[in-house]
Amino acid sequence: MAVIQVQRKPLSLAERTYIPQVIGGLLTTIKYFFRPSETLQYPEQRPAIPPGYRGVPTLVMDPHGREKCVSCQLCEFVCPPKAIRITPGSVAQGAGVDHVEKAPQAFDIDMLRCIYCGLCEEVCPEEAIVLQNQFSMSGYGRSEMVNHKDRLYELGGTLPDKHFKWDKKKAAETGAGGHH
Amino acid sequence: MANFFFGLPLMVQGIAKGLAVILFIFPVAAACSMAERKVSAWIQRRPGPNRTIPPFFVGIPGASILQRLGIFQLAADGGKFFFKEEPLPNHVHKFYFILAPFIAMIPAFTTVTVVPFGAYLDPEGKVIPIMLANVDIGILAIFAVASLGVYSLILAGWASNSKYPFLGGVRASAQLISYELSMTLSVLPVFLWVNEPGSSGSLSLARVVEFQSHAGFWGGTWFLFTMPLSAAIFMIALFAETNRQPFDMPESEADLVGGFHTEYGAFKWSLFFVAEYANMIVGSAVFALLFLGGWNLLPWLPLSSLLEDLHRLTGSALWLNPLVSGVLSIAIFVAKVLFTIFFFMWVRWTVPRFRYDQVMRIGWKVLLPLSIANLVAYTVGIYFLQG
Amino acid sequence: MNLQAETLRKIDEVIPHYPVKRSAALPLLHLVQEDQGFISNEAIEWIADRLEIQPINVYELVTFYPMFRQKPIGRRHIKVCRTLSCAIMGGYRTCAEFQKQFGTGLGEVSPDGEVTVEFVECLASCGTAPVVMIDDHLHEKVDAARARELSDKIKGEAKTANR
Amino acid sequence: MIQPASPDLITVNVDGKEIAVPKGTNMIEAARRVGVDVPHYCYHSKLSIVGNCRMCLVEMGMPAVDPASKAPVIDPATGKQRVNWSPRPTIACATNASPGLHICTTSPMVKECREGVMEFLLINHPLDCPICDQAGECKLQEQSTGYGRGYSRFIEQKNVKPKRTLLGPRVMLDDERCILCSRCIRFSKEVAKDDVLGFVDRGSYSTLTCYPGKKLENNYSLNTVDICPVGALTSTDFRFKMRVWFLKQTNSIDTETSVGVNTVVWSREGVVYRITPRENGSVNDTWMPDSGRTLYKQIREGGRLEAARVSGSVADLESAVKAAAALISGAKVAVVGSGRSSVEEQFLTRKLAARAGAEAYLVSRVGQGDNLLVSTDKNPNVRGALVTGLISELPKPSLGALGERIDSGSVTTVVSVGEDLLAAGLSASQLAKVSIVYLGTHDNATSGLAKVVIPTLTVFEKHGTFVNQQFRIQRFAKAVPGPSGSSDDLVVLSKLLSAAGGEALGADVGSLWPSIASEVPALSTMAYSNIPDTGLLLDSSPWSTLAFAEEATLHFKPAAAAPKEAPRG
Repeated sequence: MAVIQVQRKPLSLAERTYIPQVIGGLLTTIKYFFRPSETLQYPEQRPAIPPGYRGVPTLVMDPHGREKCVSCQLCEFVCPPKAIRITPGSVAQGAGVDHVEKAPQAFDIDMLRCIYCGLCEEVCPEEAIVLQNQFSMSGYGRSEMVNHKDRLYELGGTLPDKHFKWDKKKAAETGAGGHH
Repeated sequence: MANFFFGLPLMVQGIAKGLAVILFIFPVAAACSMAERKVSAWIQRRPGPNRTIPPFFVGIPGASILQRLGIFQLAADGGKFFFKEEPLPNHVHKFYFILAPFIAMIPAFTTVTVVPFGAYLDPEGKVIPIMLANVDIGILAIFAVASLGVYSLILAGWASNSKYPFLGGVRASAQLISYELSMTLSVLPVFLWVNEPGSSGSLSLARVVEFQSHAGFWGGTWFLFTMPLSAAIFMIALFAETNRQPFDMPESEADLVGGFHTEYGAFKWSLFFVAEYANMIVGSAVFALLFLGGWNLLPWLPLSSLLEDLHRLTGSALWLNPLVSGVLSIAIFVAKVLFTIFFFMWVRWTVPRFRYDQVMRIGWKVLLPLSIANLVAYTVGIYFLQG
Repeated sequence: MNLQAETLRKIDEVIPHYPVKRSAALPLLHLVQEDQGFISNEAIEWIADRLEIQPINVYELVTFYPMFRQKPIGRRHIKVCRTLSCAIMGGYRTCAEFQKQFGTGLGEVSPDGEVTVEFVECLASCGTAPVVMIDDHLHEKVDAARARELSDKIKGEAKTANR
Repeated sequence: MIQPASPDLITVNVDGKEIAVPKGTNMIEAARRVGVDVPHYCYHSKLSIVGNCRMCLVEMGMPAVDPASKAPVIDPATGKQRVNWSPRPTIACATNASPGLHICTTSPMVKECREGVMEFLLINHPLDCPICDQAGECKLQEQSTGYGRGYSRFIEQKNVKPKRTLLGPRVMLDDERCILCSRCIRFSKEVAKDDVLGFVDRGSYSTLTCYPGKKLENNYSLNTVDICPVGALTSTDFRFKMRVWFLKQTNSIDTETSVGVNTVVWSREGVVYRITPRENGSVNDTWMPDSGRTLYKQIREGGRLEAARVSGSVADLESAVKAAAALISGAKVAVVGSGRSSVEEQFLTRKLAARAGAEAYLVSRVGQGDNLLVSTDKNPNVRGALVTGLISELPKPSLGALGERIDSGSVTTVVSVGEDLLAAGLSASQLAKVSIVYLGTHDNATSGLAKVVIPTLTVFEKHGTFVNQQFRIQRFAKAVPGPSGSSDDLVVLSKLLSAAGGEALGADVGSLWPSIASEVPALSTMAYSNIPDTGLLLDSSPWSTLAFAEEATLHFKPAAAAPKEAPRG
């Protein structure tokens, strides 16, 4: 690829005195001086969160209020800063979610480590961990910056489910696929 | 009241005047810092500090306006500086380190005494300037004392005993020396013109204003119009002398952390900035006096004519009262000073900072030759004009 | 295991017919079901023991073949064909009629213990569909009316038997 | 072991590579020898072949010969003998190699076959991977990445089968995931000899089950979990505990009995989650007893010694060693070694006993064996004690002789290396007469009575070797770090030895082995790092006259000459 030498344009005398430029600059700044402020008054006014925003990772329930996470630990595996720590456990039989069997006993996300990359959301096969709109987190100590399971569900709430995977399974059990 | 004051012993008068200076300069300098923040914010289309309000002010009508102007923020900052812990790094030369900010205060407070900030009409209709010390050496006193200010920066930089402050101090000394020359040379034509050959001369600033108050075209015009080059050189040098952008070499936040004050904090740090703003105020005042006609409202409209016109128009003798005339003149003068200070801030957000070598080049290779040429040209001009 | 002497004799006879004892499992299951009407777990274990295999191996067979029953049935076994021809000709209606007559569900023993009604696959008499097999007797062209007739007959026989 | 006579070798061609294999090798094994992996589910090298998963379909061909003249048919294009490829695929597991056999595992037909089989297998397989413990080591998962479709053409509802059925106390069944390979059934029948599993309701609803009223509870039931290619059978102990991809695998040895079953310890961040068998064709094939799989629980069991104690008060290691040395020097000492210690520890114990002029004893543990992988000798390393010279004859059933010597006052200090003397046959009154130095992992009656207690490590927390019943020396490695406060047995023993005035020997296996090799004749030609993963058979002739307690196990036959000794614990 040929290198094109760009000749710098020689400055005119007016430009070299620097004065027209300064005056032009002064005019520009004084113009802005009289324009209204663009600042968002943050705590009172909230910014519009664009779709796909990656806020604090949370755990969500499905519309039946059932926890979606099955503690497959893929997020723990994929998490680049190793912020997620899961202790798996089994769901008691007869809890109404028999097809799930497994749920996290403990689910901790260390927000001091989290880099909001969203890989956990990407990898989650159950769409249980979602980076939502919450963007501000604070605490008085390191321990307060670790979100435990109950806090994660509190932050996450319930999201509409597109698949109803486990409901379909239940329908299959009573329908054609059942073991009659 | 005036009689009572002048009846007091000289010592008490001096102390009272000194206290008046301190009580005036401190709040005004602080207010300038808030003004700086607000002007910066508005130029950048931000609101600036607008949230602080003491709880017991909430709900009082008008307090919210003060809140939005950041007045309470100013108080809070001041209070903070008073009550903050005074850090004293281990490696500094403690005596000089503590001394430096106080030295910075000396020129700031001293120069203000020879600056006239208004005038009143005495019963004979004579315009008497208001100033703390009407000395004949006026401008010389200001230059002499103001140039002491650099010592505080050098001292701070050196006493900090670490490299960034040291570099800041060195730059400060070089810069201040460089620009002092052009500054002094740029104002010489003014005094050459003011003091006609043969008459009894004075370097008092009040005399310069008096000169700009004469009748007639040449008499009433401001020196800004008759000596634009002088005004420009003086203004640029003033920027450099007060370490304002685009010449803030000693501080150089981008490359020297904080320059000479890197190691300073809390009250000592704030003293430097009070001094800087005091310098700015004095500098602006001097510029207003020299080139903007002092307390004259408009060119060719000196204060005395203004008051007489008002008297004639309204038919009220009140305008000729010394007190009213004094307040009016101070108001006019302060307005000019404030505009000049605003101009300082305006330029700060317009012109990017110069590199150190550019600062030196502008000082020695542009401003100095220009001011010398300017001086020679006006000297010759004045010779033919007055000669 | 209370097997009839005749069944035991047949069992003893059939086992040596096979080179491997295990191969006799199916005939034995048939014999035991003929004898007892169904194949109980006890019967599975007895057969496994007899053939020197594990009960699970016999159990696998029993669960695979639909004709092996693991529950007792009624005294009469009504088998209604539901393969294509019979289904087209009304096999389902016939079956429903039988269920109505005896007040029982599909595959259940009727409340009086008399019959078990079941669907079966092709009984190989498509020309005379729908067909029904009651115990070992094939009844052809059994529509709903004929089903009622047969039901009445069974009920009548039951009464005389009980008397 | 006795090698079979050199088998007849035949030449087969796998994907264009010629390889000589013994006659009777099936096509999967033949392909494996040239590094070609034929996917399979039901085939297992140690079980009978059923050929019911159909995953191992390959193309086979035989060299073409003229039917009349039997002369090879040469392809004029290549100048080589033509191959008559069979028009239909063959299952590789059930087809044995024959001379000149050609196997093709890469043809489009084979790929299509595998894709077809995978699609059928996956039709009713639930989308359970996130909650399935097999995920990560699941053959179905692996093959479906290679041959799966990525989407399902099956729009009907899947079969729903029972999900958590307990087959036995240790095995949980998820019928939906079962692909009916029948490995578990064959294992129970052929290896464990406990034929309780079978498929019932064959057809769309085929279900794996136990015979009603029976349970899969033999001591080998967890092997069915290991060989299950999918997540149908899971261990109740490991179920939902940790995903396998987080686990670090460390080779170890089952310390349960003298069989020396090769194992893998799976741990994460210092916590052991499970133990599985490791293949060793000369010891345990691919099996291990269930009882050995829970041994890791001792690591976190209560009663773990946490700090050295001198006369009941907590001390640091140095002062404890000093106090122990003071008890040893000048006293009449007896050393009770352990058949559970590693060869290296037994060597240092021997040196310590020699230094203190003490007689060494070993605690015998003889119990019930099952002639498979649990032998009658419950000490994993009695032969190590013989090899290192700690003892010269087999341990007596009880420590009666030591008890007599204590009673007679000819022993005043007893050093116990991990053995509970009270349980080994000494009485409390006898123990009261002597000063005891106890090195061990857990609190017990002896540690309560001991003057000096020094906490040491379990087998999962240190390196070492054991000599099993075949005189096979096998290595085990450190899987997890020991708890704070405890020290490596080797460190403690070597410090004790030098504090008692003995020579300074290495305190880890690497630096200790040169000394072992120079002093132990049976190990003279060996180095620790040279012992292969499957162990090294030692010359057992010096001890051929001893009457070992073991009965036959999977790969061990007791020497015919040795008379059977009666005692059973």
